[in-house]
Amino acid sequence: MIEEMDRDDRVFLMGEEVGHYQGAYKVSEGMLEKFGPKRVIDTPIAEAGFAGVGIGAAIVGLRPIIEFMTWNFSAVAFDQILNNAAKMRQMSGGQLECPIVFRGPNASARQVGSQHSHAMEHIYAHVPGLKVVAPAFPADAKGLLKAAVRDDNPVLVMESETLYGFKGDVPEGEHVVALGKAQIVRAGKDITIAAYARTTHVALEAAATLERAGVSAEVVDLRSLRPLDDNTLVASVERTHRLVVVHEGWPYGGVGAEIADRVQRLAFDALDGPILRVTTLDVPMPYSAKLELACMPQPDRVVATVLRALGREQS
Amino acid sequence: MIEEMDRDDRVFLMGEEVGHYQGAYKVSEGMLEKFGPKRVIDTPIAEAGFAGVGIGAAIVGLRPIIEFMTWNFSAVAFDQILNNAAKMRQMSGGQLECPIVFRGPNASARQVGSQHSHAMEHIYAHVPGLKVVAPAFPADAKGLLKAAVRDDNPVLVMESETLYGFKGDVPEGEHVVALGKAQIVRAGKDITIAAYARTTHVALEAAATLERAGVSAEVVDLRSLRPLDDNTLVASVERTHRLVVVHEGWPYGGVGAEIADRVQRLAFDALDGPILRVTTLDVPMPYSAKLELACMPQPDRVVATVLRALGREQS
Amino acid sequence: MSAEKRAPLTRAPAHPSVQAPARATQAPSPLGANPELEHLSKLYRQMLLIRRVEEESARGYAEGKIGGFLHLYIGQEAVGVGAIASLRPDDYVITTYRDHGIALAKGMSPRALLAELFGKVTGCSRGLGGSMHMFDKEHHMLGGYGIVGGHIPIAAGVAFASKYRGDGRVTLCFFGEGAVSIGGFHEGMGLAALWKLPIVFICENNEYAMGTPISRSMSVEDVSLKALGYGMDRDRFFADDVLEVERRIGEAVQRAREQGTPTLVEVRTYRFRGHSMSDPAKYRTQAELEEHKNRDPLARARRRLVESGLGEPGDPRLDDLEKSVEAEVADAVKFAHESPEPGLDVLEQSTYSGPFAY
Amino acid sequence: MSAEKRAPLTRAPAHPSVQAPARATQAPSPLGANPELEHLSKLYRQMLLIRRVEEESARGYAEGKIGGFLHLYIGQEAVGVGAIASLRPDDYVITTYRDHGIALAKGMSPRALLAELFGKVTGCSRGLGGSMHMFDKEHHMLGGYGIVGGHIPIAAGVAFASKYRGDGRVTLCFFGEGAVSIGGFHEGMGLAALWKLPIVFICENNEYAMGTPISRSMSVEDVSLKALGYGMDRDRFFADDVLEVERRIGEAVQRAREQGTPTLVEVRTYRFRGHSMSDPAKYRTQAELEEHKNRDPLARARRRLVESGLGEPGDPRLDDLEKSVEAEVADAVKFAHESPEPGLDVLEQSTYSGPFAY
Ligand SMILES: Cc1ncc(C[n+]2csc(CCOP(=O)(O)OP(=O)(O)O)c2C)c(N)n1
Ligand SMILES: Cc1ncc(C[n+]2csc(CCOP(=O)(O)OP(=O)(O)O)c2C)c(N)n1
Ligand SMILES: [Mg+2]
Ligand SMILES: [Mg+2]
Repeated sequence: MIEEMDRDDRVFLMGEEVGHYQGAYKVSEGMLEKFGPKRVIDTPIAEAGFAGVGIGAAIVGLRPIIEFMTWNFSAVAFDQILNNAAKMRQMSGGQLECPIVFRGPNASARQVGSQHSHAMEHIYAHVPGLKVVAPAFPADAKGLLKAAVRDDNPVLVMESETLYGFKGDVPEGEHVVALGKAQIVRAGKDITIAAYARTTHVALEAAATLERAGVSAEVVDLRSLRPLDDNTLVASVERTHRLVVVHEGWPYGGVGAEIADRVQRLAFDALDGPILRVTTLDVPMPYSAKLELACMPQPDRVVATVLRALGREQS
Repeated sequence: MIEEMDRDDRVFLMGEEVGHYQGAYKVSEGMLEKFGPKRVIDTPIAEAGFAGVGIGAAIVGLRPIIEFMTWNFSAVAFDQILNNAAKMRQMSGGQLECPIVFRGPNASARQVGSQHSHAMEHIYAHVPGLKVVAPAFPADAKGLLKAAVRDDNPVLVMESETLYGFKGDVPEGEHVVALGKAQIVRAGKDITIAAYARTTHVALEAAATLERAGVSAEVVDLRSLRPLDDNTLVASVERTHRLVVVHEGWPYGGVGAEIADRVQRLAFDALDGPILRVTTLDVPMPYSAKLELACMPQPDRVVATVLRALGREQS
Repeated sequence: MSAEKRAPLTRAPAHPSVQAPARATQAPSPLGANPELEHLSKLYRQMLLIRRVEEESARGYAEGKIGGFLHLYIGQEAVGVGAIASLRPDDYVITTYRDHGIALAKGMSPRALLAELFGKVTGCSRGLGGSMHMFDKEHHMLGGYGIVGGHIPIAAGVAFASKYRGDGRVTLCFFGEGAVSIGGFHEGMGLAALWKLPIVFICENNEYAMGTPISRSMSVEDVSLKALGYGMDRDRFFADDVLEVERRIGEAVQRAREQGTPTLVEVRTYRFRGHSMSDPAKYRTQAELEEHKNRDPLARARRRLVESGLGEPGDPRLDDLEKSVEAEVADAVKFAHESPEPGLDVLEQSTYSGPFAY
Repeated sequence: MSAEKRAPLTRAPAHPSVQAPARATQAPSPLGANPELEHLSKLYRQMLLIRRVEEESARGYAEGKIGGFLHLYIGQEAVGVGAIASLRPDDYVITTYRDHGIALAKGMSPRALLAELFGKVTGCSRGLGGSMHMFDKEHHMLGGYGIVGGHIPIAAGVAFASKYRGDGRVTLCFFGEGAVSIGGFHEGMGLAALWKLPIVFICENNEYAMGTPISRSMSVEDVSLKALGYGMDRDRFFADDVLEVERRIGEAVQRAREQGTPTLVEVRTYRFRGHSMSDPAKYRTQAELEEHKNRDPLARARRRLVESGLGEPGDPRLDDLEKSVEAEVADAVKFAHESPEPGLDVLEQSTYSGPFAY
């Protein structure tokens, strides 16, 4: 963010507690000091209002980064994103662009209960006019954010609160990751596991366990959900002939169902068995630590599902 | 509605223009006169506000019917539905019920443009805690609404503005259609077409055309989207071995993707070819009549897709 | 600021004929040396143009050439024309679905407007937007919006950008009195007041939101009272006289431009037609309607011109002006009629800038 | 009204021991005949109970027994206790995530509360809700809510139901000053004012919304000014004295009950801890905090009791009261500690009434 704001003075950051408080999760630490209150703007609690302000600023040529303290709170700004950000270009017949980034932590965040644990990508990826990305690694978080800021469309960046503490190599300077490209983060030949954000790490952990059980799993980290890189997915499934999709969020509809739909359609003959999914259980997220863990996709559930997909049911 | 309000004085109707104006689409004609302003309540333009009022009334024992003038406008009330209606029972550990009906016309309504043509069922069916129904026939509209009013959960009734003019037999009096049961509205043996709401009629029209081309298509009218009657669907696909899903709304995720996911999973071996879908094109709805028609699922697109699913590509 | 200057990636150049020759008739004033009269006649011409375009829209709708919703501005012309008259050309305007009059007042050509209504590719939004979405980037008309209240925070954002850049522009944000109840109004007002943004919020109080009179939608009768809760300046008056509208809004615009503070202005007006073409407006009496028609700001402006000598027998000036409006409207209708429909190719292009994302 | 009376279909009967024996100690008054003193001591006891429960919550959090967010009510006790003291037992209360104190004041047992925080099935919401969602149907405590402003329209709906049924109940709706900027506040206030609902909106202005002081979130300093735009009654005062809170809120409650009209009351208070347990509260000075601690309403109430003679050497009444609170808290902690966790079976049951819908 800092680099992009250095590069382009049309870029500014706006959201609750992004300035004086240094970000609710310290993501914007030091930015107020560096850029001043003109470009790092604390807002009142009015998500629909400041999302709309961002859209308004974007259509006259600025490039706002709007932070939702968490994506849960975007629900009160849903109309702004659905009806204005996504449709500005279309309603104006291509006259106006809406180059805006919405970002913030998404999905579960440890025992914060049902109103604060939403995986909102399933809602937003549905909407044409938007792009949605969900990085799993620090380098991608940087590279995708840079690409998002430079994109002329509204881009939603779904970060994982539970990954803010995750450390990894981050290339210095000009590291831009094109939107819409998945990456194979582990090669394998028996089955493909598709995942993104936090669940990429769950999938990798499961793949390591599976290896010990003699199963070679390929892990595809989608990174971008809309556009969705079905080429990489299909190519992988054509090699492995099986697919398990792992994501946070409820099973009905959403990104996982879309992947199942596409892959069975684009690689029907390559599939040796049904596509299976590991998702958050289909209930509002419970507070209890024990129940929350049981609801969320965990490596052991992925392992069991992979074995089931391979017809090697565990007893 | 009138019968249910006669039967149970906890039931009331609230929304924009439901009273003095007799409903924006005349759905509530005469109701103000019959029940008075206490039970037929005109609201200001404040969807989040009156959706919340309905939820508040429901948790202390009333049974509100909240009308959105169209489902498009529920986007500003999204948070109320997602975070409060759907989670009230869970947040309170089962202490509070939220017996509320949200209803209104949904999806395309002829040239009303991109902000007014949303198929919102794809968003709401994703959410556990909600039920979602979408009748195609007047009798079901009545029967499902009655069941919705009597249900102790939040039920979302997606009506089709373009079907308000559709005439059909409506049983008198106590006609309740259980939520969660699909119906086969046309038997066939070569392929299953799953549809709901307006697209049921599109599917029937396509099936009639297909019959002339020697294809026997079975049409399943889902009626209820959450719960989704996958038993009926799977049983049909086990007979026909092919499936085409037809719905309004965008393709990414949503109800159609969910159906593809379930059927490939539950009936993998029965499928002789990939499940195909006919949806609204993946763009905001255009105003132009010509383009709108091209975007929406039409019988000819269904016919072509069925032929493709059967490997009988048209030239 | 390059996004402002750069043409959108995939947008074809505007249809060359969209700027009609008729626009030229507006330039040479028929009124000679009296600047006040000249000014009034200019505003009268704009109001008349709106009135006539709206009548043609109604006709197009009746003939099935226009579909969807159609919310006419007839009766309210003095609000948009008077308010926009107080602006500089590079100031911004944004409004609701009742946007035809405001778009015309801000400079949109009747050709682009009617072509849009007719669903043609030469329309301002290439036939994709229709009645509710009149956008004209060149004239800084930032559109009509269909979700009540949704554009109010956007308007605050436009004003925010002006403050951010220090470009000295003012934003006018129009909405109906029905919008005052919704959250978007509150949040937009709140942020504009907190951040001291150069914006004027213009509530066009036409007494009804569809069939709902203000007494059934608000607990106070005076909309401008809402400003108190935000510590915002306010004003409230009738829109009978377009010059008065210009003057009063002008004060708020000046405050926005010079002190950078927002104002809420309630302008009381009336729509002579139903909410949209499908509304028979049974909720009001004929007498009420007649009373308001007697106060028609268009007729009032015309009377004033006539009284000032323009209508003297043998003086062709008013007649010429009205004929030029007729000609401009006729040209626009013909243009809209003859223009081609958009092709399927516009759909994906207009959804994303750059490659499509699915 | 059957949904009110009927037990939820799939809810197991409350754990038999959730109503602790310790509750009984509250009944026999230790103060004999002086009704005013007795009343104050009752309120003091409630405030002390809240303070102590909150301290135990903080400890449970530090020990890792409580997860997620934890927003303490320490410093604000006089608001909830005073306000709820002015209610009848069947009146309704609804609030935000900062809900522990309010739930206790409304009658929730410390056992049910602490067990909820500890994620146990004996908690008020069976361990599903956690700190932010304290619901107690029996005591008409309609919950704590996590989305700022989201519960305000719900509160209006509860009051709507009272009006609909004519049950004579009043609803108290608590929220922070940070909530005043969001649409839900505006829509809830607007509907309550328009429909004249029996409700009191209590803004607990504790000067900060997380790290944001009111000067950076609102364009006016006096929150109660917001009432003007709705034509609503208003009040504004400091919560130093719990009896004063009771009296002032009592006036609004009476107005709601008798005239059926809403009031916006701004109660000025302060939280001694950070926003939640993860907030070091660097945005305020130690001096500011100390100044407010010197005004601690709990200490003030105690002083008053002592001055009234309760603390005399040899008079065991105050001591007994405080000991009974300690005992009640210790019992609740033990209960929470020893209670079982919920099983997976509660998940589906608590999502839908009746069969699961997927
Ligand atoms: C959020 C939302 N709710 C409902 C509608 C439907 N609707 C369109 S216009 C309108 C009335 C608006 O009245 P007002 O604001 O007074 O403007 P006017 O039409 O009188 O110009 C309504 C209810 C909408 N477009 N958006
Ligand atoms: C819509 C929404 N946006 C943001 C948040 C995150 N958040 C939780 S509490 C809070 C501050 C609220 O402050 P205030 O209303 O003053 O209440 P207090 O915490 O001081 O009691 C914020 C920003 C939220 N819960 N909901
Ligand atoms: Mg109006
Ligand atoms: Mg506060």
